[in-house]
Order: sequence, then structure tokens, then C-alpha cells
Amino acid sequence: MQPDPATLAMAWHAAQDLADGEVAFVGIGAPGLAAMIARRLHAPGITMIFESGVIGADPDKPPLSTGSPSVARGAAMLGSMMDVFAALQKGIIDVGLLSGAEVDRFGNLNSTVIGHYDRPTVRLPGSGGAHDIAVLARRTVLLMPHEPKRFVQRVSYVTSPGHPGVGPRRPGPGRGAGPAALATPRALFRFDDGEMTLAAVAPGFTADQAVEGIPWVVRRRQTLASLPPLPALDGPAFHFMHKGGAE
Amino acid sequence: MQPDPATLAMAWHAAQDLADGEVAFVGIGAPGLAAMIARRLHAPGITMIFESGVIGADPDKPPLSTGSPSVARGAAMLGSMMDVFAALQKGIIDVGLLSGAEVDRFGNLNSTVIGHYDRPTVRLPGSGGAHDIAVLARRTVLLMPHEPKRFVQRVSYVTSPGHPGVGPRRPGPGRGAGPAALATPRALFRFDDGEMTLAAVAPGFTADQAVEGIPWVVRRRQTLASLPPLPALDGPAFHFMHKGGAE
Amino acid sequence: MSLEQAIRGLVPSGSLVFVGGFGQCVPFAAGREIVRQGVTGLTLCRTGADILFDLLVAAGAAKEIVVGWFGNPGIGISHICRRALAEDRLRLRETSNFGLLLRLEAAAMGLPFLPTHVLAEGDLVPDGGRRSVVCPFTGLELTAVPALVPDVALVHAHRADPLGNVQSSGILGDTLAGARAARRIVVTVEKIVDPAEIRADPGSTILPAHLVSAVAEVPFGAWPSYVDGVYDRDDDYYRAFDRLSRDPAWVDNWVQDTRTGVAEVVAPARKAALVQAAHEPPHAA
Amino acid sequence: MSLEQAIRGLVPSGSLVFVGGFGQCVPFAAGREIVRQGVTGLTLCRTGADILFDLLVAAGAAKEIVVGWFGNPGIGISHICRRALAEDRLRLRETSNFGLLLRLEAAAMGLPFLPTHVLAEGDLVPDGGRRSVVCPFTGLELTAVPALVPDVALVHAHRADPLGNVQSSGILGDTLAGARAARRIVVTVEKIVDPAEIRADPGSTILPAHLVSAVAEVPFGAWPSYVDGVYDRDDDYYRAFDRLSRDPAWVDNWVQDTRTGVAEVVAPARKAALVQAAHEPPHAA
Repeated sequence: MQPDPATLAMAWHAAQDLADGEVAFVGIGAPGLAAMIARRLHAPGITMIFESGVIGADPDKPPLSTGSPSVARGAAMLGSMMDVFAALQKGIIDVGLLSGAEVDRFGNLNSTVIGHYDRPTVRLPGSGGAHDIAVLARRTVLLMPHEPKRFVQRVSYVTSPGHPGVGPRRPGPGRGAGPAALATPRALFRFDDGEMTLAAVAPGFTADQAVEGIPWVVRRRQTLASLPPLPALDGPAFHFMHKGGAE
Repeated sequence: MQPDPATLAMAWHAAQDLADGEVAFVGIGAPGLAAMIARRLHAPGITMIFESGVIGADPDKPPLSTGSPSVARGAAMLGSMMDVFAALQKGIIDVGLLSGAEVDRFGNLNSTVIGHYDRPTVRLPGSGGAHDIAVLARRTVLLMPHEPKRFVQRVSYVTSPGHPGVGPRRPGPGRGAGPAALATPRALFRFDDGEMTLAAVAPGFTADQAVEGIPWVVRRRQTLASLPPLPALDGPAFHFMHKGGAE
Repeated sequence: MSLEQAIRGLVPSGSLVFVGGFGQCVPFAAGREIVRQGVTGLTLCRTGADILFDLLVAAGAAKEIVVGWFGNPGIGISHICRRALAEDRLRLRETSNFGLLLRLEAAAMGLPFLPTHVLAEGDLVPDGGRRSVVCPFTGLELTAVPALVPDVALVHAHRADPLGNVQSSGILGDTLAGARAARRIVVTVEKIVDPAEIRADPGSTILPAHLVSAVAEVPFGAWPSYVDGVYDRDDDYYRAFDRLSRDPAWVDNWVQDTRTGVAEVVAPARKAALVQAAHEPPHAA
Repeated sequence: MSLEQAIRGLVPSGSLVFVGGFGQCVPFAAGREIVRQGVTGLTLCRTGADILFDLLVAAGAAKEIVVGWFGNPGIGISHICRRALAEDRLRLRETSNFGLLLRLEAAAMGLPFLPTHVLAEGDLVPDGGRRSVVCPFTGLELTAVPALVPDVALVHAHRADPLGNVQSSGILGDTLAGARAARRIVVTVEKIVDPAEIRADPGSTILPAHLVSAVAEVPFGAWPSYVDGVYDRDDDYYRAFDRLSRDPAWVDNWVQDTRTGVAEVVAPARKAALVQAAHEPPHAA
């Protein structure tokens, strides 16, 4: 299952916030893809941790689930779920990569329900480890498709807490610093003072297009950076995506 | 290192309280020996657990320490220390086998200090897992050499709590029923109403010899049972003790 | 003991059932047997639910799920649970994955609760309500989560001896936490082996016999999930399920086929392909 | 990194040091290097102390021990620690083995405390004083034990890659709880291997590279303790130690021999015998 170009761009932009040697708690789909891309390009020493207990994973193709054979094969360690969540709670995971159905201007994520909790319009799969990663990782990087309905002033249900809405989240024991960045296929946002702020734009998009459809006036940094262009799809960084077989 | 005949007799008497299919938390020396003898005679389905994390151990000779190679070799499972203590706290360990430097009439054990804590006459190695086993095992079986100085009215330091001195210990969540029996080379005592009570005497000893030197008037059951004689030392039950090599 | 006997004796209607497996070793065979026997009123629990939950909900075996996540792992939502929730045939008690794991871990440790730093913020209310506990040493306020004690845990694994010493390898996830938390454990394995084989490699044992109430040999018993190094995950099945399970008529047929045993017949060629895939070296070209 | 560099950089005087190993894999080589470097003022912790504690106390490297038990495992008391306590050269903070394990587990889980059912009765007062905590769901009163966070953990293991992914087998005891609890981990191994060898068998990995600060190859680095399947425990050494360590003059010589490196020279014949014993099949006649 090859990711579409927009997902790939979003993952690529999120990968810009991952530094070599960092320990990243990742999930399936775009978050995992971001770490896999970083590992194959500028951050070969990144350690990927999956909630299934797999540490130092090196999947040879994008896995279908966190418990897939390709997550285990070739990993550095197969631990337990408690091993990895305990490490997360201990505060030694540098970065958590998260997505969700909805995000708001303070980086709160909703992956539980759209609408009223008891009679929802859309019932989603729930937190999984997302709430825990959002609270405990030293920082988080969010990934969101550029679909304006996913951006809301205030999410209807806070599954994964972001910034409090009055300045940035204060880290402490058992408490990370919250969202550091939000990547879309068009841009990278930062959370200056705890609010989503346009910081860098992808080649081919204007600043206005980067915030197009988002239902509030999105803060912008005075000087916007340019995101590096997506590497060639047939290059070595993306070779792993062209593999067939079980995932 | 072959155990002396008195230790062997004591272990044999303690083994009388172990039933087939039980799960026993054991230590090194006489407590382990009791379980090994039971396993080779009347309780082949006994599960021996060592605090080192070894479950279903089947040492081929008396091990020197709970972490010895012979404890691990041929075991059913090598778990962690947390695995076995968690199981103990969950209340699923049928019996703990314990010894100590001193015991009192209510089954309290001292393995910490003789004399004042800060300026002890004799400093002992401390609790180890003994306190935990005493509190958490469903019942305990104590083993004591027949050395009168080890029997005291009240131990000077309660490392491993026995019965409260006013009736039997009440089991509950995270709390076992306490000492069920105390084995010496000469006799088996029970804790009727929570007090050490002579219940059975070994062949060749009288009831008076069974309590000889113990510094209080030891309760006796109205009808005393006879302990079975120690099986022949060259029989199959004791074959494992005649092995050389590393322990 | 046969699987039929194990389920009949150890998984009565109304039980709280922990369902083991994380990606691999999902106990599908045990779940299908539950459906065949017409067990009802179960509450299912684990951190992230696999599509075995869908089968048990669709068949009316389960009336409640206690989870951190439910859906088709890596693929999408649970169409079956979503419908059952909307139609009030299913009750959901949800927390985060770590929150649920700690509830099981508390039970496994013989504790009534465990403290944690999560679940204090946001809208997720822990099961039993949001209660705090203060560290008596630091004064720090933490969230308490209550122990969750399953009546029975279902576990699928690689091998076991007839006594119930169980061995496995690969991803275990929350399987051991849930199994140790439970009052009883029912195990299916790919292969029953001699006790001497287990004792020759005690480091591979994941559950000791004294915790295991029943063990039954059921080859391919985790399909369509996988068993590390034995057969691979049937990803095509999971993908197709996302499409097919949207259709209530297909779901009814699927439940019916499960009751009659048709649903678990895997074509030999497919079996062979899954077995072969599990034996490819890592990072094969 | 060499062991000399690892100890110099990561075990400064005054550190709280968790000493790994339980019967097997006691990190003697690392301990001897600490003595050689003249490190002082250490506090040592683990559940049950091995005779490596005696060396570090005798050499004046450790001024305090935090343990559940201290002595010569399976043989008897610690003559060296007993003397040091009587002469006020050593401070002892003791709890039960489970109590100490829970203190490490709390740290490993990122919690300031853990509740437990032990340490409420009897004369053992938990470190930090006896504090209770009430379960907010059941009202049950439990004992709280405070997290113990070692500055550094010393671990000996079978093998590691140069990145610090560590593999071992056999009895682990409390080693992983203590290592995960610590801020840093210093590892010695019998053999440094290629990362590919580690990744071919990720189920045997006990510590991942990102937790490990340094790894050094030191063959026979656990002697006189053992390494499962590599060499057996030198029981004669432990037995002789019980007799010899009663004599302060012998102990002074032993410390001196450790400083000069003489103490760790193992006769080739003895090495060969210990290696051979480790390769006997279980239950050999």
C-alpha cells in the first residue's frame, strides 16, 4: 500500500523536526512514515519505538499495523508494551508523532468522537496510545492532512491534550512540553506561545494556501522559512515503499 | 555440599506439609531441600519458585544460591524477580518456606539483628524476600534447627511477621494466613490459634525431647502424631544430593 | 483438553474476557469456538481491539468492550462495533492504551490500583471515574486507575507442553500483562510439545503451567493474524474485512459460517503462501 | 569505549550505583575498575548484595548500601560489611527484597512511589519512613515505597553491538528493573558483536542502545559469578571467600591485588573447567 503524494509530503515535512539520535515513539501510517524517512535521510541514528513493544524498529516496508511482522523483523529489541510506556512515562522519549481526526489551534487532538459523546455523529477508534504520548513525550509532532474540516477552533473531544490555550504547556514530572510542530502537506506550523503558528511553507504553495480553509486567522511568523523539496520518489529514501509482500 | 542428617530430617518433616500440585516459593538451604524432597517423593507436581525469577525449577543437585546455574537449568521458565513477587502479592503462591536466626512462639522470624538494632550483638544478612513471603504467601512453613537459643519468647526484631499473638493471623487481600507449620529435626509444630503447638514427633524422639530447651511451656496437641521415618539416604529421593560439580 | 471443552468449562456467559495477541497471536480459534457454543453476555477487554472483537460483537457473544482503541489495526474503524454502539447492542468503556495496560498491571501485581501521570487532562475519564492519589513522599498528585481483573484470558502461542508451560516469541504487546491479571488462562498453541523441549529452553517460556487452566493444540489458530516465524499476517483478509464488514448481510453470513466452521477453512495455497512469507529473512530484497 | 573510560566518565565519586546481576552476570570487572580508579563515596543498591559489595566496601569505594539482603549468596553473612558497620565505616539502609524491587520499579515506571501490601507489619521500616496510601477505589490502606533512582547501573551481559543493544539469557533477577530505573547504564559484555547479529534475534535483547551510555568488551568479566551457557559459577571461590574474608589482613591484600590487577587473573585450567561446566547438558549424570 503506497502512500499518496500528499501523505508523503506531510511525512516529509514532519521528518524535518526529527534530529539524528532522537528516540521517537511512532504509530502506523503517516507518523511512522515520517520517522522512516528521517532514518533513511538525515537521521540514521533515530530510534523508532512502537507501542507494541518494539524498540529500534527498522521495517523494510511501511507496516500495516504496529504489531505487523515487518515491525518485529530486524528490530533491535522486542520488549513489552509496559517497557515502552514505562519509558515514555519516565520522560526519556524525545518525541512522539501523532495524528488524529481533528486538531485545534492549541494542538489538542480528537480521535474519539465527532459530535456528542453519547450520540456521536462519527464514532472514531479512540485514543489508543495517543493520549499517553501527548501527555508524556518530551515533545510531540502532529501530522494533519490539509483538509479544512479537520482544523477546528476547539476540538469537540480532547483525546490528546495539546497546549492549554494560555501560553505554552509547562513540562514537569510525567509531563512533556506538548506539540512542537504540526506538519501538513503544504506547511510546517510551530506552537509559538502555545498557539499554532505558520512557520515554513512547502515549495509550490503560498502562505495563504498553507492556511486555506482553516476556520480562524492563523498566526504567522514574521519570516516564513521554506521547506526543502520532497526528494525524488524513485530515490533511495523511498525504495522501502516499493516493496510488495506481507506488511 | 551435602546437608547434615539433622538438616535433612528437618527438611523431610517440612516436606510433609507440602501437597502435590502446590506452588511453593522457596529459598536456598533447608527450605529448598524440603521442596526438592517433596517433589521427588509424594508431590511430583509441586512447582518450585525462586526469588531470582525461576519458576518450575528442577535443580539436579542442591543449589548453592537462588541464582545458581543449577536453578536455571532444566527449569520450566526463567521469569523476572518482579514476575514472581507480583504473583506472590497476587495471592497465588500456596506456600512459602522460610527459615531465620530466631523464631518466637507466634512464628515471628528474625533474620536482621540479635540485640539492639543500632549496636547489634550479631548483625544478620537481613530480610531478603523473607518478609515478603511471610506476609504474602497463602501460608508459610518454617524450618528451624533444634537449637534452643533460636527459640525465644519474643524475637528481638520482627523481620518476617507470624501470628499476632492474639489468635491466628487473618488472611485478606495482600495478606496470607501466616505460619501453618514449623519443622525441626525432631518434630512438626502447628500454629493452633496462632501459637506454636507440638503436633507430631519424629521417630526416636519423645515429646519432651521435641521441646527440650525451648524457653516457654510449649503447647501440645492432645494426640500427637508420628512423623514418617526419613527415607534411606541412598534411595532415589536423595540421589540428587550426591552429585558433584558446580552448584 | 480440547478447545471445545476448555471454552465450555472456563468461559461461561457473562465472563470478563481478556483477549490476548498484539498483531500476532490473536486467539481467533478460541473466539470462533465461543461463537460456535453460543456464549453470550461477555465483556471483552484489551488495549487495542483487533477484528476478533468484531466477530464476537457481531455474533452477540459480547455485550461490552473495555478498550483503549477499537478498530481494524492499521486500516481503520470498526464498522461492526460502530453499528452495535449506535443500536445500543454494545456498551463501550474506554480509556487510553497505557491507562488500560496499567489497570491490567495493577491486577497482575495484586494491587487494587496504580498511580500514573496520564488521564488527568483532557476528556478521557478513566473507568471508575477520575480519582487522584497524592504521593506521600513528594506531594505530587497523580491519577489512580483501578485494577481490572479478567475472569479469563485467551492466549494463543507457539507451543506448550501438556502441563501448560507456554512458549512464544515475537511481539507480545500487552498479552502477558492481561494473562497475569486474569483469574484463569486458556491457551491455544500451534503445537503441543514434550515437557523436555520446554525445559531445554526455559528462557522462551512466557507463562508457567501453574497459571494456565487449559491448553489445546490448534494449528493456524491465530489466522488471519500471525505467529512469528510460523505464518505471516493475512493482510489481504484484514483489508477485505474493512470493505466487507460495512455490509450487515455479509456480517450475518460470516457469523453463520463461523458457527458451522466454514469461516475458518483456509485454502491450502493461501496457507502455504503465509507460511512461506514468515520464513523470509529480514530485509529480503 | 574502554571500561576504564566508561567508569571514569560515568561513575563519579558519590554516585548512587545499582549493581546488576543475580547469581549470574555480577559486574565484577566494572567493580574492580572502580577500585582501581580510587572512586569513593558511592552508595550501592540492589535487592540481594553479592560479594562484589564486599570488595567495594573493603576498598573504601562505597560508604553506604541500600539493600534487602547482604552477604555471600547461599553461603552466609558478609564479614566485611559486618565489620564496616560495627566500625561506622558503612551506612546501611535496608528494606525487604520486594520492597527494594518496587522502589526500582517505581523509578523505571517514572512514578514517585508505588503501593504495596508488604512492609506494613513487623519492624522493617521502609526507607523514607513508613507511609501509607489509601486506594481511592476500594478504601484499602497500602504501604507506599518511594522511587529509588540510581545515577548509574552496572550491568554485565553476554553480548552487545557497538551501539549498545545488549543481549543476555538465563537468570536476570532484578537486573532490568534496576537498569531501567537508572539515569545511565554502563555495560560490560563477554563479546561485542555486529549489529546485524543483534537484529537477527531481537527477542534476546534486554536493553536497547538508547538507554545504554557505554559498552565495553570484557571477557570473563563476571567471574567469579557466571554467564549462562558461557562459564559456570566459581563456587569454590565463593566458599573460600567466606573463610578468607574473616581475616582483615587477607582482605587488605585482596584490595591491593585488585588495584594492581592481580586479583582478576584466573588460571587457564580453572577457566577451562568453568567453561566446560557451563556446557554440560541439564541433568547430566
